[in-house]
Amino acid sequence: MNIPRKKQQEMLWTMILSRKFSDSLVELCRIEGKIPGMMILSTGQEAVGSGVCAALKQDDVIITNHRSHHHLLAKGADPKGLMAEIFCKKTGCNKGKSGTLHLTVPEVNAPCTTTVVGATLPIAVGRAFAQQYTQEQAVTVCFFGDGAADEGSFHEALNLAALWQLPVIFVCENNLYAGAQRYEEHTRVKDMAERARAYDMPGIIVDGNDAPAVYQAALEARQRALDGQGPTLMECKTYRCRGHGEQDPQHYQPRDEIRAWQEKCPIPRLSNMLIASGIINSAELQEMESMAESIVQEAVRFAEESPYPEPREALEDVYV
Amino acid sequence: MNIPRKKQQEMLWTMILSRKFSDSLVELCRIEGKIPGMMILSTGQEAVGSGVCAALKQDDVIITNHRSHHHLLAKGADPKGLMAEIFCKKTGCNKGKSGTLHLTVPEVNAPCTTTVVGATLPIAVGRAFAQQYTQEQAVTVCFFGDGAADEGSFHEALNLAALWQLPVIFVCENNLYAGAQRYEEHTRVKDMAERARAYDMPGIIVDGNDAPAVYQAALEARQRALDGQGPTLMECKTYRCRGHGEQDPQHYQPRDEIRAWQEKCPIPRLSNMLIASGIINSAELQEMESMAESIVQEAVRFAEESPYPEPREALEDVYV
Amino acid sequence: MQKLGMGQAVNQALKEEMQRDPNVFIAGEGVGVSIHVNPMFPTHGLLEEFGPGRVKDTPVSEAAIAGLAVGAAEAGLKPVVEIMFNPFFTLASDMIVNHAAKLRYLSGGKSSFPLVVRIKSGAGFGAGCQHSHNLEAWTAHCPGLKVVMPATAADAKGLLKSAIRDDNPVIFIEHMGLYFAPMPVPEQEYLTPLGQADIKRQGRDLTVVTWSGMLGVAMGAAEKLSQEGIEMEIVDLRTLTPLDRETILTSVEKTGRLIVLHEATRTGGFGGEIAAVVMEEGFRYLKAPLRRVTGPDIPVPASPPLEKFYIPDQNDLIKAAREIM
Amino acid sequence: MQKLGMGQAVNQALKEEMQRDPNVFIAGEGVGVSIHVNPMFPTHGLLEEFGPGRVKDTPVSEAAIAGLAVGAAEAGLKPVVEIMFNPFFTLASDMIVNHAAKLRYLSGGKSSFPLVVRIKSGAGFGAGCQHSHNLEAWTAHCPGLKVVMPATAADAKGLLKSAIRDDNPVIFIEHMGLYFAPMPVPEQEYLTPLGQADIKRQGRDLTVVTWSGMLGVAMGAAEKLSQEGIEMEIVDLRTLTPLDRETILTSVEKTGRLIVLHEATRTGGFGGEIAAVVMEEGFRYLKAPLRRVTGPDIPVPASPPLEKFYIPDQNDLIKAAREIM
Ligand SMILES: Cc1ncc(C[n+]2csc(CCOP(=O)(O)OP(=O)(O)O)c2C)c(N)n1
Ligand SMILES: Cc1ncc(C[n+]2csc(CCOP(=O)(O)OP(=O)(O)O)c2C)c(N)n1
Ligand SMILES: [Mg+2]
Ligand SMILES: [Mg+2]
Repeated sequence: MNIPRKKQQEMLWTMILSRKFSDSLVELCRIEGKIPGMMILSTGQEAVGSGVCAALKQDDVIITNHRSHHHLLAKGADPKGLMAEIFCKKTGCNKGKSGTLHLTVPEVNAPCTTTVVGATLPIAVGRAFAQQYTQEQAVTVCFFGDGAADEGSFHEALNLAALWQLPVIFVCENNLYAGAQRYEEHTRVKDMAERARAYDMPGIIVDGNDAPAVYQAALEARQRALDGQGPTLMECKTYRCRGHGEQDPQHYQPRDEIRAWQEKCPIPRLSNMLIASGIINSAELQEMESMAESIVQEAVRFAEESPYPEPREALEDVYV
Repeated sequence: MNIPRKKQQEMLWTMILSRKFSDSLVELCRIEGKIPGMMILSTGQEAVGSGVCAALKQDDVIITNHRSHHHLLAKGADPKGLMAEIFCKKTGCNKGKSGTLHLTVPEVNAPCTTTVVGATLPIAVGRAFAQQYTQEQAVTVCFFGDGAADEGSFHEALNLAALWQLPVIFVCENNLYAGAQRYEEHTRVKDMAERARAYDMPGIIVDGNDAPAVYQAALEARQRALDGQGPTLMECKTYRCRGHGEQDPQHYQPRDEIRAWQEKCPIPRLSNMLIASGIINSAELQEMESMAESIVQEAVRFAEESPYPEPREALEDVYV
Repeated sequence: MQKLGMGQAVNQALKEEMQRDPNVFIAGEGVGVSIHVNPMFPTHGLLEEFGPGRVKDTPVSEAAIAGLAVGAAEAGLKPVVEIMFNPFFTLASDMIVNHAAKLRYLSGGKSSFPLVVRIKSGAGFGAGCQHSHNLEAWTAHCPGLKVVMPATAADAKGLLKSAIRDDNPVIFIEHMGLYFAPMPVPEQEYLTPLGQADIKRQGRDLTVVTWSGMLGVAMGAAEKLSQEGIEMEIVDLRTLTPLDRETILTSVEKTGRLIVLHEATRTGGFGGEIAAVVMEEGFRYLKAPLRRVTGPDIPVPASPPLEKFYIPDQNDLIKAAREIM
Repeated sequence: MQKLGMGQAVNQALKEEMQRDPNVFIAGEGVGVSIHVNPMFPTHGLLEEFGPGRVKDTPVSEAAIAGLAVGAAEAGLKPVVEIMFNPFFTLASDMIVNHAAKLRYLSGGKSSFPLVVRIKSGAGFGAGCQHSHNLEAWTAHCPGLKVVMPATAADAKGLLKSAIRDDNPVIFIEHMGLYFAPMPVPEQEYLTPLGQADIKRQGRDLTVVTWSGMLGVAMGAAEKLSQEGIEMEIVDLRTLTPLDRETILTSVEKTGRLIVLHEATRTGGFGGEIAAVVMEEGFRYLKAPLRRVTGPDIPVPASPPLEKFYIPDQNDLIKAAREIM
């Protein structure tokens, strides 16, 4: 793999930023009345968002789901807008209409986020169809979980995308759990990537904790899509280090399993590699961390100080 | 293949009966005001219904769809009840509530017929679950078309059936068309049977115009199901010799293609074989044909002479 | 003036809009190559004129069809997708109701979804309840959607053109019973605005609010009652949401009496909404109880006498009118 | 008397029915092993008591969950399946609306489908419109289904037990806001019949028809108005279909005034049905215009002040009551 230094640094940076972002929320969401609703974090899965988005250009589109923070930050979303939205504030990227579950950032081409499991897939098909229709040199990435791959919408979307050879990359973030269900409790198929064959589509298995591997696979899938060779199903094997949401005590996730995966954490894995290969030094790593820390702190401050929307703003934005 | 003579005769008989039944409808539905609604026939596909149902016992259940006549007759449904229902008469097997599209015959364990494409699959899963739950020594067969295999319900149903190892046989009757769409216009996968792998389920391709082959495959699938080894996806390759419905001019089906498949007609194929192997003689064949003819004529007479339901009967049968 | 069935009027609207705007495309099951060769059907000939790039036949995959519309609309295209029969809307309903209708709101007004979902509906062709089930009340209960149900070919053309140009998701429900009876349709280009009901017949004694296939029943009954000296005013809603309350209320103010007539089953039908609006805002106008003339609370049966029993007819309406005069 | 949250009452009903009838089983996402360990949730502890043979955790596959119920019910089992949040009903709606509700009719009364679909619903937990969307009006518009929406823990228990024993498909909608406030629930076995509304408060001046989570709002407002000498009668529908018209009409006959209060969005909500029934059959009782107090026609927003704005409260009801007194 011959990945540009800058890309490697970028991946490390967005992973660190994403992790700091999550870590801050772990604390904040436990403070009574601070953050409404559920809190769903992507701790441990950052390599998927960072690796995939590093392979994308600004014009490429991502369609994401309930576990979106790492995708959006890696695609370049403003942490302040996200944080304020998570706090349900008026200054949030969606004016408090969304909250944390459907964070939508059209500014970075993340225009349709949905918390309906499996729903990202047909929408991504439509978004990629538009790219094909207008002959845009861009692709659509669709993020979804292993649980989502059991929804009917997965099937219809992959069939149509393959049939029309649309420029879409289906990224299945297999974190071994769907809610409280372990992977093998919700399907018998060993690898989700296997399902690609049901549509005559390439299916690829990637180590989802290895950002450069994810990047490489996404880059190739993107090129195939741009070359008119259609969609790819990319299964990124990773692990949900925290609960489904922050209120989930994870009683059904074996402690050793969590520990084992924590040891495979994608961030030290990449940072060690980059230090070993001289792409960054440990001072630079520390700087990244403190910069991320201060960006997140600034975002939290911004969110905390921002006002809530006025009640009657609820009536806005229903129709154009 | 070592198929009991009686089974072979039975298959031939139900195919002949089914063909006569269809043929009569080809004429009848063209008479203005005779038969309401669409007329969807299974001409040329009889080996699928006959082969599969010959492998079943009375207690086994079939869940069928809009193209159901050959399934139901092969399962033993009374032609009079069916014909009267097709005529929408009070004496029809469903009192005129259904008409031809959702013919339901609980008496022969065909209790849920649906014309919503793909809907047979989740229902069959439920029916098979009941068999597993009550430890009944019986299986559920689910009939559906190649087009139905693109519906989301296909995917959810096969995944669940495989996960729970339910006693269900998914019979995909691939007749090369879904409405006006040729097979390769609605999916890229070469064989629908391939899709079984997406659920870690056995997927089998059968010549759907070869009744004994269908029988054999269904018998094996049934045994697997009874042995607790779960579901099978059985793709029966056949051909829709007539239009989607009788009003369809088939302008998109090449004439040669139709002709070629007519030559592969499953009925002479089996009857020739049975005559060649001495299992029947041509007198017996002729007798079968004239018996089928008179059964169908009697069914038509019954249907024609039967009254329509009274208007207010529309209000019955909504609730228990 | 040209005479067209509603299917042809829809066809003309689609053609004109596709010629005008290259971003308009259509998709659905059999919208290109179809099992029907009848020119009375709405998408007849479009494949030949616009090619397979803009007339997209899809697999039997309603969720994907609807998702296609959602995603493509966000990108600025103008999808017009078809759901073959109203009951199959269920299969597309997550994409339409949870996504087309809500994603704009969820984005805080940043994304928009200018799509049209055409749905064929209506009883009367002997296919039974899995093909005939009027579900307009479902979509009319979903903020973020507009719901249009034309009753004439001319309205269908003008309303569909407006729907395609609207930047919101529009549900456009066509009664198949109207496909086959030619009706006058203006030749020149015109737009019929969404959200405006149309008084199809003036009358002083009784207001009938109706839409879609039932307009013909209302007009026929009105003629008959007129001979008895009862003059019904017929309000054709055309658009269920946004609802034109003003036209309804003005009419009831004049007549003091209200009948709602729809083909859908009674309980929970959109007739209730009309009743509620009048009872809230026009209570003092009312001289008599409401009557709803609707399909009974049963699935649509297949057998001709049963299906006929299901579909409200002129006699039902006349009987209801006499009851409250 | 024991005090239970509605989730616990549901749990008790499930337990009792599963003990009574081996054909009762439950299925759904997280009904066995759950991300919640809170005993206030309805399926808590059932896996431990009844084992994985009768408490079936399913993949995230709403259509399959509903189909499982349809097929198993036909076979004579008594499935009680769960749809996690009301908006996801869309994904199950083909199986429920086109199949559970219609297949009996299509069979001419030969097959039957004694199933229960439990749906969690209600705004108020900050999750936004893809989790909070009250769609009871959809199912109440579908002949063949019964729709139950309890407002108290005691009713939930008795109604769910009746629903499970009913031989028709029943939609049982639980407001999650009621899971957490303990309410008295009789200890002994009892059944609450479907189709009977319950007068939760007597009053002479004004009838409030409501259901589910809004009962509490109505009762609170009634107390306050009582201090001003206005006595509201509170009719808790409990079952939307079959609708208990008699209880509603008797109440309106007494009071002459009607308010309908529901959390769902206004346009096309089930409030319209109540209005229409009263306007048809109780017109002569009416002394004042109708008021509907409902969610506004918007998706449910996430932000607390916006969500609070969405949910109808005591002030909204009191204001409406004053307007028509
Ligand atoms: C259609 C639908 N059903 C159920 C849910 C509730 N739910 C939210 S996330 C989730 C699990 C999803 O698992 P997976 O797709 O693997 O994503 P992960 O949470 O692991 O990232 C479920 C069941 C939902 N949001 N949408
Ligand atoms: C959900 C749904 N969508 C569309 C239709 C209309 N329709 C009826 S049959 C059919 C084609 C089905 O093709 P296939 O499954 O291959 O069955 P075949 O007719 O070939 O037997 C279609 C699209 C339907 N009945 N249900
Ligand atoms: Mg997962
Ligand atoms: Mg086919």
